[in-house]
Amino acid sequence: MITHFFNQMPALVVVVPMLAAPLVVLAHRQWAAWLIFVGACWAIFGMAFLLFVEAKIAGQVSYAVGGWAPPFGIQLVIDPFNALVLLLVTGVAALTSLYARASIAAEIVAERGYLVYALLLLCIAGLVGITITGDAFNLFVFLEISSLSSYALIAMGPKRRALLSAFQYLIMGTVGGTFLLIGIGLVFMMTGTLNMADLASRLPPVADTHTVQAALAFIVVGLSLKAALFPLHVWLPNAYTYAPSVVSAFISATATKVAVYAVFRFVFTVFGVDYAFGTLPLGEVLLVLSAIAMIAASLAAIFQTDVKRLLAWSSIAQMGYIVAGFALATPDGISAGLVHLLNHGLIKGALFMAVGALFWRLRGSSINDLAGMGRAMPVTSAAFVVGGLSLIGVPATAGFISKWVLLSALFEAHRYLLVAMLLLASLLSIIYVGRVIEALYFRARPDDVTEHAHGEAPLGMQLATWALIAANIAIGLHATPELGAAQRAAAGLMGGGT
Amino acid sequence: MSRPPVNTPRLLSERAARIPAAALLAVCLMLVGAEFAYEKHPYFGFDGFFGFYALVGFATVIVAVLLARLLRPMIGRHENHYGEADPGIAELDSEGPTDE
Amino acid sequence: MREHTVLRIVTQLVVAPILIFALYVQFHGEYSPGGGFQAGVIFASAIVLYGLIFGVEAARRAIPPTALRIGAALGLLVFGGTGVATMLLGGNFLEYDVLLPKPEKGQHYGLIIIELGVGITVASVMIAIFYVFAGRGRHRDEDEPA
Amino acid sequence: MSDWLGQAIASPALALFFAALLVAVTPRLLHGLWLVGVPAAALALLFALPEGMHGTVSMFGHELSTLRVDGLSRLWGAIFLLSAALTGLYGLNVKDRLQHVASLLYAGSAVGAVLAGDLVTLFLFWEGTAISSVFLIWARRTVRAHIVGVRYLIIQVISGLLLMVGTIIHQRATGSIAFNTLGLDSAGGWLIFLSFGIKAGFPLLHNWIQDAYPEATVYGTVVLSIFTTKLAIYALARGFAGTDLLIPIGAVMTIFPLIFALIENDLRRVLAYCLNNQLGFMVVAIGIGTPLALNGAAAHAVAHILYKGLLFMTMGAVLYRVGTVKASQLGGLYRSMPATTVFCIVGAMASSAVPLFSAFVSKSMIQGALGYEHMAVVWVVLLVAAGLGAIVPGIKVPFFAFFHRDRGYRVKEAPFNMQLAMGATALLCIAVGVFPGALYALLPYEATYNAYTLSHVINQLQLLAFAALAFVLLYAARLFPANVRGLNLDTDWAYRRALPALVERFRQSSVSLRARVMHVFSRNGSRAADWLASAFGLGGAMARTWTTGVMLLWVIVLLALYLVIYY
Repeated sequence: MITHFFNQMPALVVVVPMLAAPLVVLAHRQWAAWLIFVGACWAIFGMAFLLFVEAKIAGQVSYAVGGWAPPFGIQLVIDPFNALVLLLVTGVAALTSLYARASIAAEIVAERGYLVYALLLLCIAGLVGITITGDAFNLFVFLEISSLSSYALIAMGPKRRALLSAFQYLIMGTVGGTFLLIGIGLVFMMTGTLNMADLASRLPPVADTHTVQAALAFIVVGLSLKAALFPLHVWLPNAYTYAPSVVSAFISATATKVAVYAVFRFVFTVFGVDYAFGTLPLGEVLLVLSAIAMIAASLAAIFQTDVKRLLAWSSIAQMGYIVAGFALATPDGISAGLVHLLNHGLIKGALFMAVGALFWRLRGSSINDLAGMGRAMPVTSAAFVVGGLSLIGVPATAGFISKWVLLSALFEAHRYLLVAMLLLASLLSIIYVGRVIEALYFRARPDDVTEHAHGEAPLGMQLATWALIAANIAIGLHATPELGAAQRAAAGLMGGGT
Repeated sequence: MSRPPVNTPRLLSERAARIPAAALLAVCLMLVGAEFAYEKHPYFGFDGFFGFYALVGFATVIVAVLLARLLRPMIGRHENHYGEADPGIAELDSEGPTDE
Repeated sequence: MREHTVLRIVTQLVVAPILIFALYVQFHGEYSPGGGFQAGVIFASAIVLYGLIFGVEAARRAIPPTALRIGAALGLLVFGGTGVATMLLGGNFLEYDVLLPKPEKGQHYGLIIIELGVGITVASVMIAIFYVFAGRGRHRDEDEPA
Repeated sequence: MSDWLGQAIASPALALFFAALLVAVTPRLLHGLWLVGVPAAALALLFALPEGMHGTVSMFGHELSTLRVDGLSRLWGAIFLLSAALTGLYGLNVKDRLQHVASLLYAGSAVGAVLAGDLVTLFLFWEGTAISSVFLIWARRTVRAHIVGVRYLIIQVISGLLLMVGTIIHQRATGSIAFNTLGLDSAGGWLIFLSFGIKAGFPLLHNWIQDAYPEATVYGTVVLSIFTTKLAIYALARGFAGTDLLIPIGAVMTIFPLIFALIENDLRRVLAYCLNNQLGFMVVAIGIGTPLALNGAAAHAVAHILYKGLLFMTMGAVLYRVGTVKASQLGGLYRSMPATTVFCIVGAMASSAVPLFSAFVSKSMIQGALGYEHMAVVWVVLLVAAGLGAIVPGIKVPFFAFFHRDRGYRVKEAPFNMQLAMGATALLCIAVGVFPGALYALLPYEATYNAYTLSHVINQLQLLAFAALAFVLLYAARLFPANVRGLNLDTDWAYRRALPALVERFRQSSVSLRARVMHVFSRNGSRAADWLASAFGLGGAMARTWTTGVMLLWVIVLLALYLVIYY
């Protein structure tokens, strides 16, 4: 029975949140919905951890849905690469579940609370599905599940602008999804298969055709849109700004990361490094775009007056770091990209959670609203400071590890211009993080605010925020396991094949 | 902290300042006199000339101060030149006496 | 639409056959063109038609939004539950062979059950969307799935 | 028994970090214990540590040695810890917890950096000093302090980034991250040199010192004056001892800040310029690189930390009581703050290298080293700098603050803990001058030097007395630069004025260029052109919300780009 359970885990990781969603809808009451949510999230986190270990030992875990053998049926695959992403998604989901109760109670009309939980569960199921599926079309389906639920989640934001932002995201997301579908359709037309491993072996003979080249273009553009890669980032600031806090925190930590994962899953596993980066100049294009993203988005972040928006712009810049790492297509580069993918998920999740806690207290997230909150909410503000330092890349935080390995990889590839860009971007990050810290600690509280400006956020929110911060510091102090895992993943990807 | 509008002369009073000034002069004379009374250990030769150290000390200050006087009009600016003074502090500018 | 007698009479005549047709499509799905998704849409179209002619209020009385919420959830549960059942019986997710002693029978029933789940969910969501759009600005039911 | 002494956990730096944590969470009553007691205990710990490389930890693929104890690092660690205790005492009356936490973290990082056995550890703590120290500036809580703080932080972090990049290059070139003599024969070495140079206040890279230090809090400036620059001196001594380039650099540093100091009005800024000039002496000594010179650099660093700290303490006390340290506003304070006056004079005499005070024994070592190496030009330059140093800060600071013209301030004497700290520091300044043997015993190389020869003492007195005489004559003739309110341009003009102006010019020209391009488009009057114009039009470039149409346009552009490149 136990072995059977272990064998079924790849499917369960998707199925549990998927089934928990209707249960939440049936349960309807807020506290019951929350309990189911917490249970489901921690269950999949536990399973993800077991899968991670299993993938580390066995190299790869494969699962055939419906018992159909891989090329014909849908296959779920967990290898060292996506096991890490899976761990990130489920881990952030688990912490989000602790955070959600108070945050949702404060920001969403009580009767609709259960819907947020249901949609979050669907979104989680979709993201987990994208991460572990070994089937190209199936990936599209999961992408749509996660996207549709996130449109609805963003639309539930407390301000009226949330609706417009969600609508824009919906249009952009749909375009991205369609492009992905077109791309998948094209490769299916050329090879007659949808299984990624199978595709990888069948594509080389037809790789010289324009159809396959166009397919790669469509897939990369479609998924880049989801990953908010410059210049396809424009939906992101509004979406993150106006979404409910818990949604911002969860989506910022996971959704774009999973999309980046998907881009490079296609590029490395399906099309192959030699094809995408050797025959075609995809690497150059991505490097240029990511360099622009680092600088332009950091500059934009400096001029924001809303902290959530500021963080959103910084996310776009950080996506540049991640993509730059992957686009080097060297083992060091890929592992650096992957490390920053994980670390940035932890950093941004923590920062959005801290801002969410401040929002919970202040009902606002502009920098001016935050003035003097260092005294009123010391624990939350301290979390923001540590998270901010990690974002800058100060030693003893996860951000520093990312910066270090990225710089090392860039040096190894002799990309000195990108080194300069990255250093400049990290200087710019000091300015925008510094603005928030200055407001928190070195400005006086406005006099007219009196009653509701004191006291910390609820325990659940603090716990979740500090858990992510602790993860940041832990990685900063002892990065060897993470780096080892990333190097294994990179070696697996460069070796080719799933 | 209080600041009554007193306007005592510079350096206590000119008369009181004469005592330390005279003392300094006396010390200087004594040190010149000492030139005859000790064995020199010059590193280079030129530093063994009579009154070398005294001359350097004296000339340095004269030259440097004159140089600084030249420099000031070139680089001196209003206190809020960069516009960074805090409101309230910037307004202090007009009041308050300066020397001479 | 109260004055359009023809429309009202025709609708009364047509709604029931549409519903039956939906069920036909639903249960023949596994070996002829059709299936849960199409059946759900056809089923919903009957309710939409009813709502258009007799008013959304009448439709809401016939199928209350709470029922839709439960229906949508239940449909998904049926689908996923089948998968879980196959797991519990020792197979992989959605490996119907293990449902019944004979693999072919298992396949057969498994498909029917999950199609039923899909049908229920699709029909519920379609009707719910219709309610939301039709009821916009006029009526706000706290219970409607947005 | 003392197995733990070789472990990373036994680091004095960690002790200070722990003290910072304690200050953050315990009631104020206990702060004195952590602020003064812990640094003192850490000092004992430092001397308990056996010599050699300890504290090996593994971090992201590097084997780091966090505790290197030898003559050089022990001396620097000791003076850092001692001054941490003294500044802790000085700051006891400060109610702001944040400043205490920041200063302990800052001191801990500096000690950690000094004890670092490899470049990665050095970099980690190097960044730590940058981040923690900026809070001492921000803690003044004025708009100006915030701007200055950001500027300071950026320059500090640039230094850190250079060190990081240099370390990566160095490691790729040599395969080692050990922090020993680096030399200037590789790109990595140059970057690291530049990084150290920024923090050591090399000419043209120096201005952050004068910009930031006078803007910190009373307590903060004292703390700031101790660590960052002397850490850089240590790093230079460790990595670039005997690099000839340092001699001209240091020689320039000894003179030109003093000219600025002569006409500066803010007395804390005067001290900051003089700090820069004293760093020049140490840089020259490191450039010479002989054992005597390095001993001189180390001894001068110790003496300098003490007397400069003392001078900043007295000016801090003045600022605390009077509310300003502008020479044009001050005068006659000796009536109300007699003790502070005495301490200030002691600091001034120590800094002017009067015999029996601390700098006399250290500066003459450097001069002696130059003499033995027959570097006549630099020797004269340093002699001139020493003569000028007798005027600023030697006379200018105490004279204009405490004597000169009575401005009528009737304030209280400095708080008791400040007096205690100043008194202890003043005593140390004299003790080092009177009993140099104790300091010599700690120096990294064996010291047989004797500063108190008759000719030395007389020559030094001649230099100082005649410099003072020149001052008196100039003052009587009203030729000494008057104290007027205002600021003086320095290299910071480049990034405070020129750079922003350049960026603004660039922005304007690009805007006008864009307007011209748009004009060409819109003359066509076609719908598409209008659409383009509205999409790319003025009004906030990146940051404003884009319409869905523009977003889609970008999607199409990018797809087209990919396809064009691929075909």
